[in-house]
This record gives sequence, structure tokens and C-alpha cells, in this order.
Amino acid sequence: MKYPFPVGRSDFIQGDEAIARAAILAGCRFYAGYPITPASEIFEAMALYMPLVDGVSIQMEDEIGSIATIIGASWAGAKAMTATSGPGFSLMQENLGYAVMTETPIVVVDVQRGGPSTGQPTLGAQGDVMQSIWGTHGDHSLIVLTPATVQEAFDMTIKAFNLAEKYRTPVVLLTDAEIAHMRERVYTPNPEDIEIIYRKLPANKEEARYPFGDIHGDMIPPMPVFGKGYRTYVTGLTHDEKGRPKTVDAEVHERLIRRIIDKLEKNKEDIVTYETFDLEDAEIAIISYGIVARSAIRAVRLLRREGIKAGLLKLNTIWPFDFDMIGNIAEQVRKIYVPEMNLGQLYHLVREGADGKAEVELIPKIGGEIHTPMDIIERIKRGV
Amino acid sequence: MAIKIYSKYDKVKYLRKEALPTALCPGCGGGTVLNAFANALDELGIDPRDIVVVSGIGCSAWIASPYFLADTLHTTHGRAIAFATGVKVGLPDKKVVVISGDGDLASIGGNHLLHAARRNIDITVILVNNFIYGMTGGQVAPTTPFGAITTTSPYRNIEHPLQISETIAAAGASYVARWTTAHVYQLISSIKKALNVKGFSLVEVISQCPVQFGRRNKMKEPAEMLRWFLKNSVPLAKAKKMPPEELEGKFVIGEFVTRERPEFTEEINKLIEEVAERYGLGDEDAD
Amino acid sequence: MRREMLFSGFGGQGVILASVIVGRAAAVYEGLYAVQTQAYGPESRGGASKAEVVISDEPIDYPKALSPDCAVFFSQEAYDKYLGLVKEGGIAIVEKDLVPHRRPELEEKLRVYALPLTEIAEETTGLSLTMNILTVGLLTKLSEILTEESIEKAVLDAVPRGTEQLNLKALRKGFELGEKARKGEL
Amino acid sequence: MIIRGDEPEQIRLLKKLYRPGNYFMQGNEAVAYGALFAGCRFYAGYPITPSSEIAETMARELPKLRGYYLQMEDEIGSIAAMIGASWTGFKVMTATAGPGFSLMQENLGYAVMTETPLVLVDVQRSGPSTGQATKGAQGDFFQARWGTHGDHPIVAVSPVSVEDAFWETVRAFNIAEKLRTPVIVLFDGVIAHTREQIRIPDPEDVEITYRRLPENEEEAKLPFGDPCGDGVPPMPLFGHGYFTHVTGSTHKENGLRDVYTPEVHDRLVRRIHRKIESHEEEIQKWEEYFTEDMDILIISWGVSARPSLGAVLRAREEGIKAGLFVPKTVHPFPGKRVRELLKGVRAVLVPEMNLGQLILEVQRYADDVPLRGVNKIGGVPLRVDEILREIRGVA
Amino acid sequence: MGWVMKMQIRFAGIGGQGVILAGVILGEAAAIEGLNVLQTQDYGSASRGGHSIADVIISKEPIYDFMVTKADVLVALAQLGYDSTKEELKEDGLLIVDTDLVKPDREHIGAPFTRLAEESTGLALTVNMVALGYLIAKTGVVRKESAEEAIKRRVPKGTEEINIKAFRVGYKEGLR
Amino acid sequence: MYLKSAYEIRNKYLRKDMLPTIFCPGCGIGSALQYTLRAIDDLKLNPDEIVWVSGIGCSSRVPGFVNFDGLHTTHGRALAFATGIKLANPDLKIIAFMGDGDAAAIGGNHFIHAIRRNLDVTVILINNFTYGMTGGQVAPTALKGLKGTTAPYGQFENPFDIAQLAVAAGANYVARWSVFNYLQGINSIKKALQKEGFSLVEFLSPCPVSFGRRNRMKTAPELLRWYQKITVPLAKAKKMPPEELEGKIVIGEFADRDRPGLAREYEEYKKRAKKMMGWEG
Repeated sequence: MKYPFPVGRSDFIQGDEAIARAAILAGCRFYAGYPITPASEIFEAMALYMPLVDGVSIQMEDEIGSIATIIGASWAGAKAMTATSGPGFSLMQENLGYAVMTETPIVVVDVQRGGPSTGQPTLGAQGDVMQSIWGTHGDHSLIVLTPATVQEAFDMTIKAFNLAEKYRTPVVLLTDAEIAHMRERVYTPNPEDIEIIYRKLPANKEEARYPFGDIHGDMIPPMPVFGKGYRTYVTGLTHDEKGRPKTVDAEVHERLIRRIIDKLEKNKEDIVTYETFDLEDAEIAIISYGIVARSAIRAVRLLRREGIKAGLLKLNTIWPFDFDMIGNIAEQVRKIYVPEMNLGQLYHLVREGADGKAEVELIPKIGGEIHTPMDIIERIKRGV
Repeated sequence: MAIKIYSKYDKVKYLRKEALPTALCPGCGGGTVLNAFANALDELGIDPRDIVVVSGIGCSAWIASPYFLADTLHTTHGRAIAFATGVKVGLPDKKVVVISGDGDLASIGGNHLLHAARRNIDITVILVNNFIYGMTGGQVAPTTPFGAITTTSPYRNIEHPLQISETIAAAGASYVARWTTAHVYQLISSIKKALNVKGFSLVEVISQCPVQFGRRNKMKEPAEMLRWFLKNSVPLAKAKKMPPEELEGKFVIGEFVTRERPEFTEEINKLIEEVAERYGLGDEDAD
Repeated sequence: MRREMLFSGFGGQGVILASVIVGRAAAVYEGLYAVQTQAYGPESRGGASKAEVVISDEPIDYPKALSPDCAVFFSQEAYDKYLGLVKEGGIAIVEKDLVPHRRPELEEKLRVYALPLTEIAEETTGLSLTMNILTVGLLTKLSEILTEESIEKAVLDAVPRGTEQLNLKALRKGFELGEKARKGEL
Repeated sequence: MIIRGDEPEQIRLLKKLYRPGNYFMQGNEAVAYGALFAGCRFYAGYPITPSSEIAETMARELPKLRGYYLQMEDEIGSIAAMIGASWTGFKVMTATAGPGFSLMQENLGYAVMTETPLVLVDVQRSGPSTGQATKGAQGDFFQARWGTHGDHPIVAVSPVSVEDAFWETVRAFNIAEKLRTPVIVLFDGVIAHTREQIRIPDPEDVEITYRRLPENEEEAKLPFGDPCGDGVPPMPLFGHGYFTHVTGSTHKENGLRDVYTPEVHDRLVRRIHRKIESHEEEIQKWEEYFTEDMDILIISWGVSARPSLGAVLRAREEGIKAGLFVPKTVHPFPGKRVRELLKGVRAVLVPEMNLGQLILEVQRYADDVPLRGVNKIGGVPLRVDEILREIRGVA
Repeated sequence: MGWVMKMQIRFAGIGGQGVILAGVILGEAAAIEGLNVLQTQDYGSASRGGHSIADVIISKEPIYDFMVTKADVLVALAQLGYDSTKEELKEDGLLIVDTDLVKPDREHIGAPFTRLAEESTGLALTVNMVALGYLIAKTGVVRKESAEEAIKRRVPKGTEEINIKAFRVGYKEGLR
Repeated sequence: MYLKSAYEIRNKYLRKDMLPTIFCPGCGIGSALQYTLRAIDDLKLNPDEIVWVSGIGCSSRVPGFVNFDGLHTTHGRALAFATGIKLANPDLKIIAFMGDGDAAAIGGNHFIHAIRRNLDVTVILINNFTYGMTGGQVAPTALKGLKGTTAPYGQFENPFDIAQLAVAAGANYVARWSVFNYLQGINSIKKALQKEGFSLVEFLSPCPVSFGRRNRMKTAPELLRWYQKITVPLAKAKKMPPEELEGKIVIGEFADRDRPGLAREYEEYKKRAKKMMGWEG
């Protein structure tokens, strides 16, 4: 297979470009989008590459159409993606819920920018954290990944596809304008060295009769894609194991929603990843994710130099959320700081996890500039 | 009456000085549209206090927002006409004008455009069609000519452009006209008509974006684009006699419809009067 | 090792391209880590323009320049705004003709190289536009982080087809100037 | 249009049309009448189960009050039209359910950013996605809080009965007008379709608030500033000759966009937060039962609050010291009061018709007290005996 | 059958039988009498032909449940309605059925409501009023006058008389 | 044409475990569905290669009742979902079964843009002037003066003519019938199914329960008579002056042309891309 970009070596590219390349290496062959700053470069790269790798790139009339189209493509068997930013992400919420309900593997990239509303289109932010988790209506669960570097944007895009396919769920790659437009060294492995996961397909017609049934006992039904003669029926209404609408049956609803949530909750160990930095003996923990985590690492380094025992937990997955792990850290440290490019979002989850065992303090910043290490250090020193 | 074009300096009284200069690129057709709009108002003697301008997102949404000195509502992408619908119902005596681009009004906002035309609500829409998403860097639009190169159709556009004026005429608008920025006099006269029509009016202006569209399609200079417009413009009367294959790639210009149809705010207020009468709510004496 | 570089001027001068070339040379051809960021905004439409590159031999945490080791100023506005950020003892390259009002009190602590870069570029290649590439050459020699070969390769990757020789010419003129400057011959 | 000065005529019409007294009506109708009494004269909506009766009632009644009912082409258009109307001076409302609420999220953020008063009724139904259209739920608790992108505050109220639906809707309008902000009525399909007795008051007995209008040109020039010092700028309406510019992009105090200066964004977004936080006492409303002496605290909201009260009463009969806290304003959550109540409590139960949302909010204030959710989904409301069983379990 | 504090009544049938209207009118009647009352419903997605259930809780005390937890009275107008809800009737509860259309497997009372409706008003549609009359006669949960007032308020204009006629037929049948 | 019995068609194509349908007595959706199935049967199309797509509303429940691959989506978005299916697997034939509210109100934009792209899809559109499922609110197709629960005093807005809109936007095949024109209906669907690109067959369809009842036409036969009164065949309409056509609905075939479909255009596009980039000669 020939690729329209260099593989097996390093390149110096923007976050948006890295996401597009990784998607293609992960097997994505369908992209539908709508232009929006600062995610447009993903689309432009996809438009350039997709026809060359026999994939589809199409511009829809709006973001609602874009997500609808990739869900359709996914049911036709393609690995599919769209990318957007705040306003477009808000428009996609209804169909993001549809993807949760119909267990459709898709990847949605949200390149966060200053909000609410149109806000600051070109500047980075972390204002959509809670929206990515709670933006669609009704009880639901999905996976949210947060890269901090361009290399991570690349790696996590592949991971996003793998998780989407493995768990038959939408995955949100939550990045921001800063990473999207930043250029960094990115190592692109040889395609044969990349682990690629494909959705489980039904082994036979019998399995295909239960597109929403837990027939393998792992809570993930095989996906009978269209055109194979399975005659699958897919609906966003509450449905039973066979896919038949059951809109007034409380038990069916409970069984379905619990399984959709549990298939992620009970596989947290596989899904949730994080990195720690000097956390073993830390008295002060910083919990961070995305671009701000990089400032936090520097802050930890500088604080350690001054003899302050700081450590960092950098979250790569922010949903499902490992409340217990936060609880364990809270037991160990005196205080937890949460620097975020918003007025407090993940902070709430950390507080829930800390459960009063350690004080949790928010270090907010909005306006489009990332925290400098000093922003974090000063705040921590004030508390020491 | 002799047609007189004022210099733009003369019309600066219609602009918000503190918001200038505009963010439009050199050579953008948006300036021509703004100037034409100001001229039309001036000739009609409309007080800017009697106007509310609504726009969406994109370069063309910036033509009047925030530069035009009136009440101006700069909204979300594609929704300007829906916002304007609320404004018009609230202020039926004011002129509500939407100035925005082709991507904004006809792609993401296509449905609101259709339905406003169907309702025939008294809003004037100046739709600046530059075939491209200029602000986000030159992506393909639903108006992009077949075969044109854009950043998201790098190998040529395979979709056919939406014929906005024709579609909106079919949807029920009272007045629809299409001109290009090379037809300034006609444009001013159409905007004047549109402002005076009771009902939904659409003036589609084909406009040059040398930076995002022209550059990728061998027309780097605004003048080249204007020449392209002039060369390919076909008056409506002539177009009617031409077979469809000859019309491929042409811009049909002229007035598509001028008609009287029941207008939305009048109809809704009529209904309210009827209901008041039916329930005897008219005035205190009726008690 | 962590080196921070700042490129500033106004839209159309190729400020961002210059930063991309430097970052690319480090990341792709030197095996170093590099981050390049830029200010978007009205600045990309003819207004002020700013880009930063951070280079390091280990993964880069904080991606922005805190106090640049090297800085390039192509406009008075940029000079006024950012000169104060440059690290003590750092390198400042100034487009002399475009920065008429200088601040000696700030320049004192820096190694400042003020040259009519645009003019030199025009003399060298016939195109004032190549000024950014010329500056990259100058900066390469002065900062001593990257080799000539990697920068040349990165320039070839980045410039439009058909302009390679022209740009290499400008680059080499930059090397030449840099060499002189190091020797104090400028 | 009902703005100041128009009251006598409106009161005359209300009095003529609706005699004070007891009525037997649905929750949805109660919301509609609450809106009419609060001065809502513009409604733009799109049909969706189980909220449609609100639209139908408004379509029937608004023309009688010289108000406007618009059925738009979709939910996006509905919220857009009502924001437009709000800027011309109307008190405006729309009603929807989950899927429509998801579609409205972008423009809900626009209303927050442009500080446009409006009331949005979300009649929660069983989700995600289309789910069970006719069934009630409480699954949009967090969506109401976090559904639109970017940092934003939100006010949401949640009625517990049909009568409450009337008054909470009135309150939603008053908060929206007073603080120039969108307010969500987080309603649900169960109460929406329940009929009960409700007392329709004399319109003169309903206290209603109007948005502050600029008193002079100076104030009108700062539509997004803080000329009055309380964080809530007067709202210069369209058509008054103020030449107001309104944008959802980051803007300065005078309304002009500035999307590049971090300080401008910081100042704007923090003031929008502050205006809600600093008025929290006025916004907050809750009910407490038997909280003076309790071992077990039940915290419940909306449709689940009432069976919770029934269960608490039964528990008390059995000698179990149970107490109940019902937030009527769910966002911002009355955390301070909850923190006080949690002191000395042995266990906390949070009954709700979802898989655990309010409970996460409570968790933020509960250090060391064990929390337990009483969750039920599928559209059937929680029952007194089900909650009582859980209370006995922790007693 | 005497009731003191609280009575939970469920009407069950299929779409188109006016089951919900019967529930609403009973609720309205109770409201007229100043009783506490709560009325809810449940129906399938089909406007016609699916199951249709109306619940009415009437009590002198405040009502805390939003649903009938155990019905004291079940009025079944169609077999589908009966089958889908018979479990909810208390063991000693009262079952009232349309004897032509429902074949219950337990003790019950009732009459051929649909037939009575057709015979008396010429309209099978008024079956809900016949059943309502029968129920009120048998239980005395509200007064006849209140029910008739409620009918006047709730049925479409111009059909008051025909509905009251049907109601009285059912009421008379219930007194037998 | 040999007409199979309705029972035979039903037996062959419906999912038995999903029956009965949710449709009310007198509803026209069943008829339109039967015509579609007959057309498929007559053309001997392979059901394994057909996907039915729908949005929300009464007619959108159809894909649940037919034994094909089916995607029942969100309100108004069916054609966007269909775009994904078709481009990801161009071998599939797509039938979108939609209502007027779904296609022309909330979904109006996807509708015109799918037509503009010439997406390969056959739309069977049930136009009953109302939102049946949510209880009879007015739809954008409702003619002036008609009543709905949200227009209790009669519709005051102007209606859409969906078929004309589709013609203006550039559809390859457009026809409109009432569900009582069954031969024409079946023939049109057959033509539509054989078309490349976008094809639309609109059916005026009775909804006695939510629509008729509020407009003094409680039964299907009354609605039938009304349809007969307001419909005018195209040939005749052409000779009528506009004022006489006020309040009428024209039926017939409005467009029949052969522009290339989106799937084929995209295949060409891929070839061109590879050529431009020097990947293929």
C-alpha cells in the first residue's frame, strides 16, 4: 500500500495534519466535514489524501450532516471520522447521542477554541471538556482522549480508532487550537508496525440477528454491517437485542443503556491511560491533561528544584473517568491542583474523585494563552 | 434620473468609525456590496435607525458587521435568517436586512433561507456569493463552480453548484435578483427594489474572492475575476432561450421574480386581529 | 539543552515559513525535538505576525518561548513588543530599515545584528521576498544549533517548486553574513 | 409586546381570559400559562414529544394576548428566532425535548455570550438519542449544565409538580430578565403529561420582573459593560436608535468584536460568570423537610422529589430519622446549603430517573459521607415504596 | 365498595376508545369536588390501535406517587388493555370490563359498554362515557353531578349532550 | 403488469416479528410502502443490496417493518446518513422513506443539498400535511387555512411545493401522485429505482387521525374525495391560468433527466486525483 505522506520516519507537521495522517494509517477511509477554524486543516489534508488511498472525503452542508454521514458510512463498513470545533461540536451533539445509542464506531475530533458561542476562533481553550462528556441528552457514555503533543495527537488518533472499533462506540479526540496549529516532530511508524483493530463482525447469520445483544458475554455485539445480506435494522429509539424498537418497555431500556455504559465502565483498565511524573513521593499533585500538562511538567521540574515535592498526573483519557485512582492520589498528597484553560471543568470530576481526602484547587486561565509554568508555580507556592 | 455613484468617503457616515478599517482583504468584492448597500439606502433616504442588519459567520457576514452603523446582530453560522425572523416579528415597521455569504446562507443555513422564502417574511437578504469559504481558508462551497479547485476539492469540484436564486424563487420569495459586482448600477437598483418590496427579497451578488478562490483558479487579480464575471454573464431573457448545456458555467443575471404574495408578519398580525375579534378581546368597551 | 527562537514581523514577510524551516531542520534532519507555534489572527492578514520555535535534545514540555535565546525582528511594532523578552546575552537580528526607532538601553545586554536584510536579499536574488530565507541562514550561523546541510534540506522541502535555487542562493548569502558576523567582521 | 408600560392592557386581557381559581390541567399547560402570566409574548418552537402541548397551548393562547406563536423549520431556527425577538424587547420562550435540546446547544451558548434573556423548557424524555419518546426521564441534568461548548454559567430550575411548573416558569422568566441570561426549565415527560389541580392566580398577584433598559445614551453604549456595577448591563433594544452591535464572538464592552486579546475574553467571560455567582442568593431556591433532626438525607429533584417526600414521611412514621432536600434551582447547585446539611448525616440517598447525575454534583460537597443513588430509567417514575426500601436499607 | 382516603383507578383499552379522556374527566370531576387528584397516561406510538392506559389517583391526602402503584379499580375496555395491565390490579381490587370485548380470567363485573353506547347514542365512540358512568355508579368515587360538569368542560363543543346521554346510560346500568 | 396479491408481497418482504405496524386505520403510508415493494418485486431487485433509510415520524418507521438493511436515524437527517452509506459502499441501492415534516421542515437543507450533489437515492416522500406522530401540528406543506394543533385558527403561512423545489434544485427524476393513483405510483417508483442520481416520488397520503379529523375529513374516503378535488394532472395544469391553480396540487412527472450520480462522480474524482499526483497514468 502506498501512502501520500512519508512513513517510517519523522516529519515536522502541525497537529491537524498529524491527526489526518494517523487516521489514514488507522484505516479511516471516510471523512465528512464542514470548514471551521481551527479544525479546517484536518479536512484539507483529508481532502488531499483520501482519494489517493481510495477513501472518501466529502464536504457536507453543515456539521449535523457531517456526523450523520460518517455514521452512515460506518454502518456501510467504513472507518469514519469528522473534525470540528466548539460551534460545530454543539451542532453534532444530537447525532453523537445517536452513535452512542446505535453503538456506531466513529471518531469525532473537537479542536477546542475560546467559547462560549463563536468566542475566539483562533485561540486554544479547554472549554469543551464537560460538553464532550455530557453534551448529548440522556444517560450515556463514550470515550474522550486528550493529547498534549503533536506526537500524541498522532498516536491517540490511532488509539481512538482502535477503541471505537473495539468497543463499538463513538470516540472524541479532544484537542485544541494550540496543538492543532503547532508543528512538532512526529514519528510516523511503518504501517506494518502499527496495531490496528477492526470491529468484530458477525461470524454467521445467527450472530447477525442480534446486532445489539451481548452474545459473546463481553457486552460488545458484533456489528452486522449493511450489504452483507443480514437485513439489519438500526434505530436510535430504545431497541431490544434484535434492534426492534421498544419505546415503552422500561426493562429493555434499562438493559440497553446499562450495557452501553458498562461496556466502557467495566473496561476502564483497557481504555483509561495516564502518565505520572514524580508522583511517587509527591506531597502536592497536579492533575492535568492536554496542552496544559506540558506547562505542568515544567512546573513540577522547577518546583522540585526548589525542594517542593510536587508531582504530576497527566490524563490521556478523561472519560471514562477513573475516580478511584484520583481517590488514591488524594489519600497520598496534601493538596491537588488542577490547572485548566477554562473556569473549572475537569476540576469538578477531580473533586468528586478526591472525595474530600485532599483539598482540590483549580488554577483557571481563559483568553487563549496557555498557562505558563510560572502561572502554576506561583499559585502552588502561595499555598505552601 | 441620472444615476450617480457616490464616493465611499461620502458614505462613511453610515459606518461605525471605531470599527474601521474593515477586515476584508484587498480586492474583495465585499466592499462593493457595502458601498452599493449604502448607496441604495442613501437614495431611498432611509434612516439607519429604521434598519436592523443581521449576519451570520464568514467574510461576507463581516461586510456589515460590525461596520454598518445601525442595530447589528452578528449571529451563529447559518442562522442569520432565523434570528432575523424573530427581529422582524418584533419590529414589523423596521427594515430587516441580512447580509451574509453563500456558505452561511445556502449551505449550513440553506433550510432557513428556504423556509423564510416560503413564509415570504419581509426580510431583505443580500447574499454575497463568492463560491468559496474565504474565512476558513478556501474550502469548497455548495456554490463552487463544477470543476473549480479549492482546498477541500484539490483535484476539482465534482458537485454542481446550487442555483440559489432559482431555488429561492421556486420556494416562494416575492423578489429575487442576481447580479455580479461588475454590475454595480443594477445591483444598487435591485437592492432598492428589494428594500421596498413587501415580502421576502433576495439579491444574490456574485462577488470576487481573489485570495481564496481566484488564486487557486488562475485569477489572482480582482480585475481578472471581474472580467470573468462580465464574460460569462447572461441576461435572464437570453438565458431562457439557451439550451442547458450552453448555460453550464454561465451566470444568469437579472430579476427572477417580482410578485406580490401574502407576507408573513402581515398574515400573523391579521390572524391576531381575527382571534381578538372572535374572543371579543378588542378593547375595554367590548367587555 | 533548550533553545527558544522568536520570529516576528508582519504578514507577507514569510515570518512563519522561516520558523517552520528552522523547526523542520531540527526535527527531521538533526534528530532533535522541536515545536513551532504561531500567533493566528488579524496578524495573518497583513498585521503583526509572530512565530516561535523551541528546540531541545529531549522531549519538550512547555511548548512556548519563555525568554527567547534568539529573536528576529522584521518590523518596528514587533521590535517594540518583543525585544524586552529576549534572554540576557541572547541574539537579536533586526531588519535595520524597518526598525528605525531602536532602544539602546535594551539592546545593551544582547548581541544585536542590525542589517538592511530586505535590501541585501534583493541585491542577492533580485527578490526582496527571499529576505526570510536569508535571515534563516544568518540565524543558523549565529545560533550554532543546526548544520548548514539540514537547513538546506529543510528549505528545499518548504519552498515552492521552481524557486529552489533562488532560495538556496539567499540562504547561502545568509550563511556568509553569519560567518562574518561571528568573526566580528560585520 | 409586553414591555414596561404595557401592563394595564395585558392584565386586562389576562383577567378577561383566565379567571382565577382551581383548574385541572397538565404540567405542559401549566408551563404555558406560567409563561403567559410572566409576560411571554413570543414563542418559537418545533413539535417534539413530550413537549408539544406547550407549543399547542401557546399557539392557541398567544394570539389572544396579541403575542406571537411561530413554528420554525427546526429547533435551531426556533432558538435563533427567539433570540432575535428578545433583542426587540419580547419575553421569549421555546420548549423542546432531548433531541431538540441537543440541536439548540449552539445557540444556547450564543444566548449566554450575548446575554440574551430567554426561557428554554426541556421536557426530559428517555434517551440517549431518540430513546423512548413518550417516557419521562431526568437524563439531561448535565447536558443542561454543560451542553454548549466553552466556559459558561447556566441557570436551570426544575419543578416538582404541575402547580410548581406554573410558578417555576414564572421564576425562570424573572431570573432571565433580571440577569439577562438564558434560563432552562428542566422539566420532564412525567409531570408534563400529568394532570393535577392547579390554582391559577389573579394576574396582579404574580410578581414579574422586566429587564433593565438603558437610562441614557451612555448606558446604551455599553451593552456588554457593567455600568450599574452589578455585572448586569442594561439591554439596549433594537429599534430604539442606539445602533447596538451584538455578536457571539468575544466582544468588548461596547459590543465590537475582539477575538485576539486574551484580556478582553477573560474580562467578558468572567463577568458573565460573576453576574450569576454574585446573584446566587436570589437565584437559589430549595425546599427542606425534616432536616433539623435527621440521620439520613435524601436529596432529590424534579419528578423524583415527590415520591421521595412520600418515602420520607413513611420513614418518619416508622421512626427512621430521614430528611429531604429538594433543589428547585438545580444550576447553579445550592452546594453551600448541602454542605451544611451533610454535617452529621450518616447516609445520603439521591433518587433520580437516570443512572446517576445529580449524585455527582452532591459528591462535590460530600466528604466522607457515603452516598447512594436510587436510580431508575426506562420511563417509569420512582415510587414511594421503592425509595422507602432504600431508606430502610441504610437506616 | 367504600373508600376512605385514597383510590387508584386505571382505565385500560386501545387507542381510539377515548380511554384517556375518561381518565381526564374523572380527574376533573374529583378536582371539582376539591379532592386531591392526579391523572397520567401511557400509550403506544400508534395513535390508533396500540394500548392506551389512563391512571387516576384520587385522595383526601396529598399524593406522592406519579403513577398507580396498585390499582383499586381497573376498567378494561379491550383485551389488549386488560392483558397488558392486569397484574397491576390489587388482589381484592375491582375489575370492570366491557363484557363483549374482554374475557378476564378473574372475578369481575361489567356490561357490554360498546354495545350500550351504540344502542343509546348510535356512536361506539361514546363507550368511554358509558364505562365512566358505570364506574361512578359502582364506586361513588365522585358525585354524578361533578362528573357531568366535567364532561361539559372536556368534550368537544356540541357533543356535550350526546356524551352526557352515554354517561347516564352507563350510570343507570351501574345502579342495577 | 401481473399484480401479485398484497398478501404475497407482505409475506415476502416484511419482518413478521415487527408486525403489526404502527399505522392507524386509513393511513396512506401502507399503500405507498406496498407500491415500493411491488416496484422492487417487479424489477427483481436483490433485497440484500438495498438499504432503507429514514428519519423520524410515522413514515420513518417503515424501515423497521421491511426485511432489508435499515437505518432509522434522527429527525431530518436521513439523507445525510444515506450519503455516508452510498459513498462508503456504492454497490448498495438506497431508498429513503420520509415524511414531509422530516424531509422539508427540519431536513430541508439536507434535502436540497442531496439533490444538488445528485446523491444516488430514491426518496419516497409521504406528504400528509401534518406531523402525525407528535399529534397533528402543522407541517410546512400544509395549505393555507388548514388546521393543526399548532395552527388552531388555520395555517397562515405559505406552503412548500416539495416536488417543484426538487426540480429547481436539480433532481434527476421527480413525480407526485396521491396514494390513490396506484398504477402511476408503482410505475414512478420503478422509474425512480432505475435512475442514477436523485429521484423523488412524492405521495399525497391521507392521515385521517391527526390531519383529517381537524379539517372536517375524519375518514380516508373523505380525504380521498378532497384529494380528487384539489389535484390537477400536469398536462391540464399547464393550460390553466395561475389563479385557477391557487389551492390546487399538480400531480404527474415533473422531471426525468440523466445527470451523472454522486457515486460515479466520486469514482472519477479519485482517478483524477491519482493522475494529478502522478500515482496513475
